[in-house]
Amino acid sequence: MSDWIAIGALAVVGIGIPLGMMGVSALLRPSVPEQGKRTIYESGEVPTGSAHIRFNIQYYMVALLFLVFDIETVLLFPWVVIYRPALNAGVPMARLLLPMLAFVGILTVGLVWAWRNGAVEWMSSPRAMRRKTERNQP
Amino acid sequence: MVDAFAYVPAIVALPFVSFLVALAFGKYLPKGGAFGGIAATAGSFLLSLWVLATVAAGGQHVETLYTWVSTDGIAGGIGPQEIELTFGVLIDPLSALMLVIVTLIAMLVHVFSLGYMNDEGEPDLPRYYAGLGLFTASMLGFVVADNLLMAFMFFELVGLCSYLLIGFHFREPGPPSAAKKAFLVTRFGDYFFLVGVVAVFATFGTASFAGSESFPVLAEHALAGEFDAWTPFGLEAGTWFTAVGLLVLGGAIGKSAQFPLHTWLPDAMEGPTPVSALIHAATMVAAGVYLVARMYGFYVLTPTTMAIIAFVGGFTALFAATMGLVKDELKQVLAYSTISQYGYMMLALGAGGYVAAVFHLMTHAFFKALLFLGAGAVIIAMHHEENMWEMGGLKEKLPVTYWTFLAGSLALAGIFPFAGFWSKDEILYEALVHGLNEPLLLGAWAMGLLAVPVTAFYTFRMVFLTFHGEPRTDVARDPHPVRWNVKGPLTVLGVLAVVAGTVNMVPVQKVLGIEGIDLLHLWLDGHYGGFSELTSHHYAELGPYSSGYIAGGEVPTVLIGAGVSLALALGGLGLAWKLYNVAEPAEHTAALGGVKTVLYNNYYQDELQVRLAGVTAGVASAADTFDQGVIDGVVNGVSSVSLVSGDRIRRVQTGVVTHYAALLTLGVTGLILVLGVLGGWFL
Amino acid sequence: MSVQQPSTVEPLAALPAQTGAAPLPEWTALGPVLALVAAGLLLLLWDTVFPNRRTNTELSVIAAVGSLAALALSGWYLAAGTGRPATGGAITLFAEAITIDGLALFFTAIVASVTTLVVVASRDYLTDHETPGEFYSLVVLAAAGMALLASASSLATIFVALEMVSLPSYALVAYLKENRGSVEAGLKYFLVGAVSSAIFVFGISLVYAATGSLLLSDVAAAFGDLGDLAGVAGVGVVMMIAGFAFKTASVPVHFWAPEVYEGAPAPVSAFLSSASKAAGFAVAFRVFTEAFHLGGEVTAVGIDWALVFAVLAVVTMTLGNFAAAVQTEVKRMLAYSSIGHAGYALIGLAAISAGGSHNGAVMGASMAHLFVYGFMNTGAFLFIAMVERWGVGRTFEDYAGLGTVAPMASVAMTVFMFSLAGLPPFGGFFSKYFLFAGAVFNGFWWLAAVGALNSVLSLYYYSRVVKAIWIEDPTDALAAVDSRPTALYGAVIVAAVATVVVLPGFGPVIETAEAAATALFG
Amino acid sequence: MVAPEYYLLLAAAVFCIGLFGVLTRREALYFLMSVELMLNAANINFVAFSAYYGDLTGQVFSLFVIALAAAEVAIGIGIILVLYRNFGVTDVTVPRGMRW
Repeated sequence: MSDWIAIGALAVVGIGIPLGMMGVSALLRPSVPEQGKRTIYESGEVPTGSAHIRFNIQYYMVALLFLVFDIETVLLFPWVVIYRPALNAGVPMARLLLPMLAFVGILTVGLVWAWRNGAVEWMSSPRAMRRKTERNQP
Repeated sequence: MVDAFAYVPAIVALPFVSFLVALAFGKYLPKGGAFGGIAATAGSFLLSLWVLATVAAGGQHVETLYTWVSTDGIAGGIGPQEIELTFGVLIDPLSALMLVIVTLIAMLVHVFSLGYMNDEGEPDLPRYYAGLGLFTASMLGFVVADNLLMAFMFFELVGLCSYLLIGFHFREPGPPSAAKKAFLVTRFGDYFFLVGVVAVFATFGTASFAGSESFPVLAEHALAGEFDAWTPFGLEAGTWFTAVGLLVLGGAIGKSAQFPLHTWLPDAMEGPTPVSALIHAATMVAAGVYLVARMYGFYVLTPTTMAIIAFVGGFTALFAATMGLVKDELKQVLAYSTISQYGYMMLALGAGGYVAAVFHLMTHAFFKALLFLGAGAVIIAMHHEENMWEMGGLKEKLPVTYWTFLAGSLALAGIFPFAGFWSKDEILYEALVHGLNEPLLLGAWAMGLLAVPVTAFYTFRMVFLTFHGEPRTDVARDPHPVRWNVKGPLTVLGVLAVVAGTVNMVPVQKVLGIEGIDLLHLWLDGHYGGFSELTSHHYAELGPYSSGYIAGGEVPTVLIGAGVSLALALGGLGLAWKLYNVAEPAEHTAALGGVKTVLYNNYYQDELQVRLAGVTAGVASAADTFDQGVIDGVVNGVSSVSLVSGDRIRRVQTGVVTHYAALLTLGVTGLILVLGVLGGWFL
Repeated sequence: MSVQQPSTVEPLAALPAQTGAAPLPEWTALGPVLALVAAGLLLLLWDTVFPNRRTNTELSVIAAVGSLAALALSGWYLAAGTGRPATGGAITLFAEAITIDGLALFFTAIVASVTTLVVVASRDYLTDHETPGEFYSLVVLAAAGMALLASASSLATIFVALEMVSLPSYALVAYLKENRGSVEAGLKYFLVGAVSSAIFVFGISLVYAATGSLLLSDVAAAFGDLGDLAGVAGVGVVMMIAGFAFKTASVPVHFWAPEVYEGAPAPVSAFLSSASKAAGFAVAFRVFTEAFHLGGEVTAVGIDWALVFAVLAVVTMTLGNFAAAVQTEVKRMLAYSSIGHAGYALIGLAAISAGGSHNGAVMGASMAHLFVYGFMNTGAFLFIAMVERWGVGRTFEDYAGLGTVAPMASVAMTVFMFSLAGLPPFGGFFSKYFLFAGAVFNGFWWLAAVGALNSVLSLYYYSRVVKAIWIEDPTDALAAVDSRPTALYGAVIVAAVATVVVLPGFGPVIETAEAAATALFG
Repeated sequence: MVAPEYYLLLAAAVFCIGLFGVLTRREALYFLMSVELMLNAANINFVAFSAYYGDLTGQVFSLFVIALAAAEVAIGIGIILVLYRNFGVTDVTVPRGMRW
């Protein structure tokens, strides 16, 4: 159980310190509520509009493509771990590389398809286009 | 020499081809494909006659045509041993006789339909003739089936066809619901049948009707301890066979419209009248009785089943007959009489009178087809009016119809020497001699006997109201004439209704001692040809009954039995004569209750009549109430309970996905908790 | 992640070419899966090369060729006896993560045939659609996942394959992006699917915690003696049942099914309710027989799982049939009927008794039922696809008189309905008959009885469709029936023919299925 | 060495928190996050018992689960996107056009 005492102590300290600091400062500080303190900090600018805005869908597409590579890395990881020991054990190089290459190849097909179908073309959103044309008109 | 048995599949195939032709090209053919149907059924009829002759010359035939599933060589295959599911044909005296009956009636119905459907300008004739063709083909397939599974499949097809034909006039409100009811009620029975088929396979590993490896023979051996049949829960073989027999009987009761599954049949009158004739005389309703006769070797092994068959049959015979008393419509009366007559056949089968049942099946096929076609002719003449109170006096206008209808009615009522007398008398005789040692059977006999005068009464009430007296409406005064295609079939059947009884004049033989005039007995006993395990004396040996006689011997018993039933039938006829064979039958009856100042004797008679009428009407209407209220109530109740609970169940599906997540969680949690407690996981 | 073990493999007698000169290498046993994967990638490549093609005929042909190749391969292997005990037993690949045996090949054949029908029919359903390329590749890749699911014999491969099926399915259901029904269905499918796959993988983790292995054979060995961890393993098994129930649309995870089948594009509904369901059953059959001792003498973690499945089967079929009886829309009725049929198929897991002599027969009958169901249900949904394409309407009333304007397809639909109801002349009767008979022989009378009663009820709502099509009078809406989509028609007719041809051809089907199932219990 | 029961408890706790989120959140994204919690509860088990049994399969499988979870989220967000386009909300209880 001694392990648990250490973990418990760590937890107590970890929770205690921030609580303590907040408590102490609450006791010491003067309380002057003011509207300006409640506004969102926007580098000194007066904030306009809502924080909830719609992002262009392109961000989402890029994030999704990122995910492809993300998954690729995660799934290659076990392969990397086993690569060296297997090589030392005398497994032929081709046999080791082939599964990985097949895997990356499949991913590449998907990526190329997405690319070709316009997933990474940074098209302006209709809204941005409208704003642009509005601005250009006198 | 050309072998008739090689053409047995063609008997089934010909009507099927006419079905296909009518379906595909009926629109382009004259008369909507009627001639194709007539030609096909005539061809089948001729082939059947040839088969009959071949059997008479000492032939019999069983052949497997096609094996569609064989579990040969699979480990853990279905059943106690290897099973083959096959199609095949079995021709023995019974099926050969039935083939002739079915094809004859089907042919006549096709001809009659020319008059009933074509001449009346009905629409959708190709559909009608296609249905008739398929119906006939299914029934013929059922008749020649050499195993229970094949029989079941054609049995189902027969049910399907009846659905299509009863609902022929689907644009009116009545027929579709009648068709649905017929289909559902018979299917209810069929599900028992299906389970029974499975059970037969499970028990014997085969479902063939004939041969040393057939299931009736195996059952016989199993009861003798020579064959080890599989039974569930370690039941006794006899008990289990009773259960299996009752399951299969479920199908027969549904199709043959026996109590309590008879309710579909009166409604089925919504179909075109020739279809009613076909259904009642030769095909669908006959299928149930034929099924029991076909596997009779199995039923005779289990006394309980026999007793139940007999009792259900006797009860149905009486019950349906009383309901026939109060019907106003021509076809309704005939419908109840059909139920009643099939009750007689069941009674005969249950009483060990195998030959008597087949005999009555045959004579009934002739005279009931005759009556229905006669009713059809009347309906044509009356411009599709079916209420008997609107008729009257048709005797002079429709002589052919009248005389043939009268012959059929006499046969139905069991009046000497018409066909129905001989067969009904033999049934009652068998029930009596076997029933003297079996109280239950005696009860069934008593009900059958009581039904005799009732039958005669309602039959002749029908005849008198329709044909005698003065015409009660303008239509009845000037009926529509009927043509050769109506008269022809009526004449053929009329002759048969008169003479068909002569094939089996057992009472004459017994009383006068003339040997060899009980042709049907000899026929079904394999005297000419057939399988030894499918003969009537083999059944009699297996059967549970012994014969007893009254008044000191066989001959007096025969005479007394025949005399009593004839007297009762004549009594019923006479009562009908008294009440309805007058110019204005309705007024006459009404006057009886109101007149106070009449002579003592008359008063006494009338009082009795009114009271009798009141009592029987009460019984009849009570039976009718039971019929409509309880049986239909149960059927409707079950379906509405299903629908209501279905509605409750679907309300769970709220469309809100988080509810689904919650229910899913609840379900899995519930499973974990229940199984955890059961499996002791949390200890 | 499977680096192939340096093979110390037995002689490859089990592969088809044994009769020929040189046996095929062992990896070719995965041929059907590989054919589907290759077709999927080829579809993507085709779409890459011609991204703006307006016609989808080529795509449809590629997909159909791929799935037909998979069907042919699996059929060939089945005929040659690959993976049967008689020819050297099941072939295992990738350190036993994949097993090719009769079961795998049988279900691969089901999936491949359904996929073929669906991709052919989609040619007309998706005509004038903007981006059909992704539709076809998703269908074919999902089919590859299903085939893999049928062959997976490690919990890891099972989960991966399950997700390979699920993820494309979510996208396929929501494929009609402008259609609110399709989107709603996609959302519901996704949310319920995500939750149940999380439950499923948690179940796997608990089984792993109790046994220390993900391979089914090792799990089976460890289940013999679990000690204190029996409870953990038991909860894990129940959670895995939830995962299977999701794939097969059985109680208690059936809630998604009505909405999804109703809202999804009809070919997708056909695909999910036939192929996806079959694949779910394939893996459930394998996992419970190979890992959890279903039908064995040892009862894993103190529970007779067959009884659990029996209860689920009864509830599933009753619920599905009762709810189907009160529907007003044909597609939703079929959706509920699909739940009902999941209940029938569950009998294959339920009517199993320890050491029962007919275990193989029951499970084989269930497999055969799924086979027949693959054709009749796909056909029925494709008929609905055709009606949707005509724009006739969705309710029973809208179907009135269709028989007058589209007789061929209506005959086919009649065949499907009667076969689904289990009427004798059609394939559905035989499979149901064998299923109930097997249950009876294994001592599960009551299960067969409930099944039979449900079949009676089902006849009611199936015949409503037939009645509407043939008997009721046509309405004006039928004016919309203006075209004869060839491919869709063809697929419907082929499915109908298959449903009928199963009648004489039922022998080989049931024999193959029973042999495959018996091998599992062997 | 921490006893394995505690891992089971921790995993169960995380799983239940995720499940709670699934049952109470109506916002689609929260729903997704809750599902992620449930998946990761499984990962805790895999990793912990992988170490306990000295068997690498569990750890590798947890990587697979993570990857699949990522793929699931990708699909999920796509569906939520079309949900927003069609219904104008991301509340999962709003679409209920089909029921009963």
